Amino acid sequence: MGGNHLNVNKQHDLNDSVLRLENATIQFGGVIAVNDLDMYVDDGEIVSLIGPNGAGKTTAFNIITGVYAPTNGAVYFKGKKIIQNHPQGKMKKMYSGKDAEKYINLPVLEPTPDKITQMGIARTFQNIRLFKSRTVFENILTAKHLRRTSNYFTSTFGLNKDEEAQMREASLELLRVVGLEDVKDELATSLPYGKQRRLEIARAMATDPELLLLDEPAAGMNPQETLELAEFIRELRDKYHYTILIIEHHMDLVMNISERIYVLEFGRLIAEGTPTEIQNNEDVINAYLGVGEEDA
Amino acid sequence: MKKDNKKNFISLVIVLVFLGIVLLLDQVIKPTDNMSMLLTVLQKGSVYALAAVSMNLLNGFTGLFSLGHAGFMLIGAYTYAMLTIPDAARADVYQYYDPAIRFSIPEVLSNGIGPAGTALGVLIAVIIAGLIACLFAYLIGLPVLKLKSDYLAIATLGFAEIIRAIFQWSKLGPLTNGSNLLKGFERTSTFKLAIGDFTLSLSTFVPVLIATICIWIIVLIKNSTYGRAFVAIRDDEIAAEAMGIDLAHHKMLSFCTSSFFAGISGAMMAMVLSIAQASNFRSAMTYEILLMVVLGGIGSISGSVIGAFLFISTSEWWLRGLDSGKWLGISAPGIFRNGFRLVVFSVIIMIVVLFFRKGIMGDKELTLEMVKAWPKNIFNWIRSIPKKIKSLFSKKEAK
Amino acid sequence: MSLWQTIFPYILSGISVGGQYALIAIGYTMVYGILRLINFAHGDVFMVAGLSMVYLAASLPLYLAIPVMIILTVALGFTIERVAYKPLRTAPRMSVMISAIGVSYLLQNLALYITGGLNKNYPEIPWISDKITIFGATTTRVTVITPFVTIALVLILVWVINHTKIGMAMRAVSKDFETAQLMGIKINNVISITFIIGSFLAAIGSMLFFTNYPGVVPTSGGMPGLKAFVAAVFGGIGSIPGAVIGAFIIGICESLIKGLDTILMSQGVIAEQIGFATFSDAFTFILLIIILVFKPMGLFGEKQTDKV
Amino acid sequence: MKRFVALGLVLCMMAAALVGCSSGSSSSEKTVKIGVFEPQSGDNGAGGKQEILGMQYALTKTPTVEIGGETYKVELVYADNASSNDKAPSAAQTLISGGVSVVLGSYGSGVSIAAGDTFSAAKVPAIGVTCTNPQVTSGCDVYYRICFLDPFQGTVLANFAKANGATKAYCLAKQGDDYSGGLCNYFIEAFGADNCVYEQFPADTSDFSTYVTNAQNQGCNVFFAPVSTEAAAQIIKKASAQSLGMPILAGDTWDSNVILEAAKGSDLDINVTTFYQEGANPEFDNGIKAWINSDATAKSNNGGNDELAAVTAMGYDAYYVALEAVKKAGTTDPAKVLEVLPSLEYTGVTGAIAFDEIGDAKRDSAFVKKCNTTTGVWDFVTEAKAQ
Repeated sequence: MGGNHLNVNKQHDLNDSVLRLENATIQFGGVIAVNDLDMYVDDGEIVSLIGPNGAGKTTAFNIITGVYAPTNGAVYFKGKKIIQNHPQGKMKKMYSGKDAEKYINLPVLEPTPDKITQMGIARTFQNIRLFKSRTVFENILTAKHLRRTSNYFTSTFGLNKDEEAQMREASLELLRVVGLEDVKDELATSLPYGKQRRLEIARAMATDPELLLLDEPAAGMNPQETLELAEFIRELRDKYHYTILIIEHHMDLVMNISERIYVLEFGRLIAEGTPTEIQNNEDVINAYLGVGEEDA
Repeated sequence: MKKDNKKNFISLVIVLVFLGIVLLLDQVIKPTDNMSMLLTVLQKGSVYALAAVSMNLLNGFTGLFSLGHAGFMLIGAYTYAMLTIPDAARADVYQYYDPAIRFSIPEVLSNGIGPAGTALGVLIAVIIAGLIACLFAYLIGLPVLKLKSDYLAIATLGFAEIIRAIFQWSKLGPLTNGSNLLKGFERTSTFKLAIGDFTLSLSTFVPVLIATICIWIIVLIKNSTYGRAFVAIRDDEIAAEAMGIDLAHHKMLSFCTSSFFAGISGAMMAMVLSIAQASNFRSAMTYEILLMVVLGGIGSISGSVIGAFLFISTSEWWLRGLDSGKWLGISAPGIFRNGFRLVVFSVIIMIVVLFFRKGIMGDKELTLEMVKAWPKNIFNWIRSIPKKIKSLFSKKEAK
Repeated sequence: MSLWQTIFPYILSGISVGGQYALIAIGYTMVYGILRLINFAHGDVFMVAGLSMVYLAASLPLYLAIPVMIILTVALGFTIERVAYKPLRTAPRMSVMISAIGVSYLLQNLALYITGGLNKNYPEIPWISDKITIFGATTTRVTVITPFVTIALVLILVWVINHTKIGMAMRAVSKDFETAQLMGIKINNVISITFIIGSFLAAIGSMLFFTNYPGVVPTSGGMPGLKAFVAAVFGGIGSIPGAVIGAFIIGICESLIKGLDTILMSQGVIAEQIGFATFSDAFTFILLIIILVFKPMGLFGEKQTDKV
Repeated sequence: MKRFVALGLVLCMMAAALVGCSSGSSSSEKTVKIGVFEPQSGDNGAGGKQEILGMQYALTKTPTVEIGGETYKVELVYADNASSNDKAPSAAQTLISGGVSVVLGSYGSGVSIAAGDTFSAAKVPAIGVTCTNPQVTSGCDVYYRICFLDPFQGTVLANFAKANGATKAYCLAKQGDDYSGGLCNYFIEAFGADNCVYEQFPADTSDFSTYVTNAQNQGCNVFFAPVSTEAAAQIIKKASAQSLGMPILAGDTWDSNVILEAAKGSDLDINVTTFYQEGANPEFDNGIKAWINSDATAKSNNGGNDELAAVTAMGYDAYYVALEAVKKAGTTDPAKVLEVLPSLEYTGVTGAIAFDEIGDAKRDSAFVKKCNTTTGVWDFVTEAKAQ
């Protein structure tokens, strides 16, 4: 097979990219969920990852965030290799992807998701995963735990008063930014759907990331809300200089805010380019035709 | 912030007043008095309250369903006992073995710095008891904390049984006295403070004080940033990890902390019962502590304390009559015979488990506002009973 | 004495105990397979079966007492599920497990109340209590027939599961609870039948167990129950042959460990006693932890992954 | 809302309990309370109940006592220590807070050792009935006892075994049980440690077949198992099923109709040492048998028949020792009762009772009985004295 790799349109040094996936492949049993995925996201860019259901978008997110180790391939963050693996154990024989030899003698890097977040990559979830017993404010505050300087002892005995106050202040500030300040003491799960999505974004922001991965942030929203969300995401990028990668089905949103778009189908990259390029790409049209895929 | 300070101050005052009352009761009530069961309940209750709160830290806040509590309490009880048996008494206690430890920390210290040394020695022994339990927890945690819910439960239960077998092993007899009981160590009934001619009895005050301090520390942990991380793990492990919370590290922290306090409660148990024996620390004990936690409300510290005291006072004191023929003036020796108390008790627990799943407190904490609102709420509740009964019947008719 | 002669009696009693554990373990493994619930009360159902036999045999002839006992046990298993587990079907797993612990606590305390905390002697069942000699070891007939009864029952059960409609429903439910429900399988019926089968086997198991070890006390169910559960985990939870093999392994190991001092001394390996017998119960759990750490799904279990 | 329902429930319970506590005894009649600290459940439940029977029978015979010229009604106050060392201290505390003048019990040594400190702290005297471990009295200044001790009993048994030609003994005790562990220890001391195989079985053991096999494989010719009756019944069944082929020896716990029942019809040779031989006092024997037969509860507590256990006789004597003590003290104040105990002397159905300086009974004889497996009764073998 081969030849399926798309040419990179822009000429630029890949080491400048904030995020880069290289030959990322993941195979569950006999099924290849993500197949030889190469992609990059540059500093300050908003990039979308689209594709029909089951194309492997969320799995790609899970590879980047360390939830699943890729069966083969590598992930770079700010030019530094953070994840790397090659087929091991049973997979050695079963592996049906490509480029196994490329990584075979390289060290395995499989950081857990918390380590990835520590590095500066934060995500939201497709099926909202808020801390359900906690208030809106506490959800944010919990995410601040990551950047603590206090240890178990000092934080227990209140020897970190300044830091604690600072964490609370910063969390409040974040709530102000995302416009949830008025509901800060309500139970997170009691919020309406749209606000929960916003809270998820705010919680991810609370970990002080450089790269934000948003998994279907507009799912379940009406066109008006979607429009607002697009504006909101762009604002965030401008204000905090985030680099943002989005998975989304709402084409309005995708075309509205994306600088570049990657299209996945059956785990494979079938197109890459600007919104206009994608809209006119035949492979993409074919992939979406007949599927009629659009969330209500 | 100011409001918080004021609240903290009020709680501190309440705790101090409570401790003062306990100290007073300790002097007023003599062991032969009718009310002396109150002291027993306070002593045992504080042991179990700490045990329940420490279990809640793990099962309630961190969401790790562990059933190894009795094992850690056993370690605490034995460590404490082994370290505080006076040397002279060792030959008598270790009837069939040659004791390996030939010193007692309180004794050594009291020889060095006088009577205060005994108190310090007891304190040190209690802390060591916690630390050894904590060390065991660390070693056990390495392999088992990766396991998921019920597998974790059964693995920790298994470890508790293994610990029990190890402590009963005759080859360790010189340390643990084999499977026989340890006694003669520093115990609450000997805790006294002589001020001039007046001797202050501390037999209830000491365990209550230790439990209060430990529970207070657990409250601090719960309110700290680490406490929030624990709750996050309970609420959603995957989201917690995605927010940068190191699962292995935090689970281990919670497990070790819980075991540390379990060890201390074990030491207190030895102190209060004045004996320590491995065969008492069986899985049934873990279940009982778990039921206290459930009774009080999983995830609520004040709930666990209430649950523990309720459990102990009913089983040790108020419902005793159910076992001996007469209760509340009702005499029915045919029904109120041995074991009936426990049947009534387990029925109540099943009712709580099935119908009041949140227990007494749910996952809320007892606050002053709540106490103030009680009279009103209870009044409202009583007033609503007729309506409820009505609605119950109308529902049935509708069917 | 040759090694074989020395260890044969241990193996014999191990196989017998293993067979009895197996009958309890099936109840655990089937319930866990379907509800993902460690039914802590199952061991106590086993104990109640023993106890009800004691009381029934006091007033009824054996040929009536045995069937009535089985019916009572099955009814108990059914009732426990309906009263204590069914209302909690949507609750978190921890709540259901706590409910199971509560039921176990209740059954033990009820038994304590009824028996007055005294040991009850299990009635002798003629023929199977008879003394026989096999390969030079003297024992009771029940010891020898237990493994055969167990295997026969398991074969029937496996046939039921693989070749009947209800068996198919059970397999479907254990594979995927929700989908099975959507496919129109009456979940509650399947669960009830699972409990009925489990309790039935526990009743048979209790008959064999208590004929062999004739004292029934309120805590009689605790240890055998836990061990049977470990056997189920060992064999891979949800797998019936796994549970049976696990139970036999645990039974034999346990018996050998109790006699390990004697065996090693008779072979001249050790000069004095080490006290292995102390670890006869703990060993089961050591085995459990080793399995959970190195092969978490047991010998025959299937792997499951969480969806993110 | 449910929380408040639960709270309400709890409050009701509390209120009910408080009412229950305040409604104490209000009768004008003067009573003296004697605490019965016995296991009524757990491993030793059966034995404890038999011991209580003796006290209850004594109470029916002598329901009042003269103290300081006044007639007091005797009341037995019960607390179940559940054969469990951790339940013992609070059971003891229940008795103490119930205002007892003296406590009787317990059957089983562990619970007595465990509760000793509680009695001692309250200065309430306790009279052990059949707790034979030396530690019961050695570390406790308020514990006395009317039975012989394990060093004596162990020696008697070892001598008996040797006299009957035993050369290698298999000793079996329950883990963590002070009674069986202690007795085995003293037996081994007297028999010779080199000739003994000593094993302990964990609590909740039901499979004793391996221990029987162990004894056979070790080439032992006497099986010493001074365990609780509950385990004993199982051991007997297994020994019979596996043709043990050696005599079984045990201590006073086995002197119980549970053993007789289990052994009936087997070909086992079971010998026990005990405190009392049925027939030594026909008047007492007939009286208590008639009482047991007339009282259904008593009969079921005795195991469903009227076969006398030695512990029942001991319980009977203990009751009178307690009465003597309060009589001599002239008051119901436990501290005063404690003072008179050292000088107390009483002759009961099981023999003369007096205490030495540690608080142990000065007893120098034990009876050896053999189980008649065809008739299901105990046959007298010999009366053994300490050398």
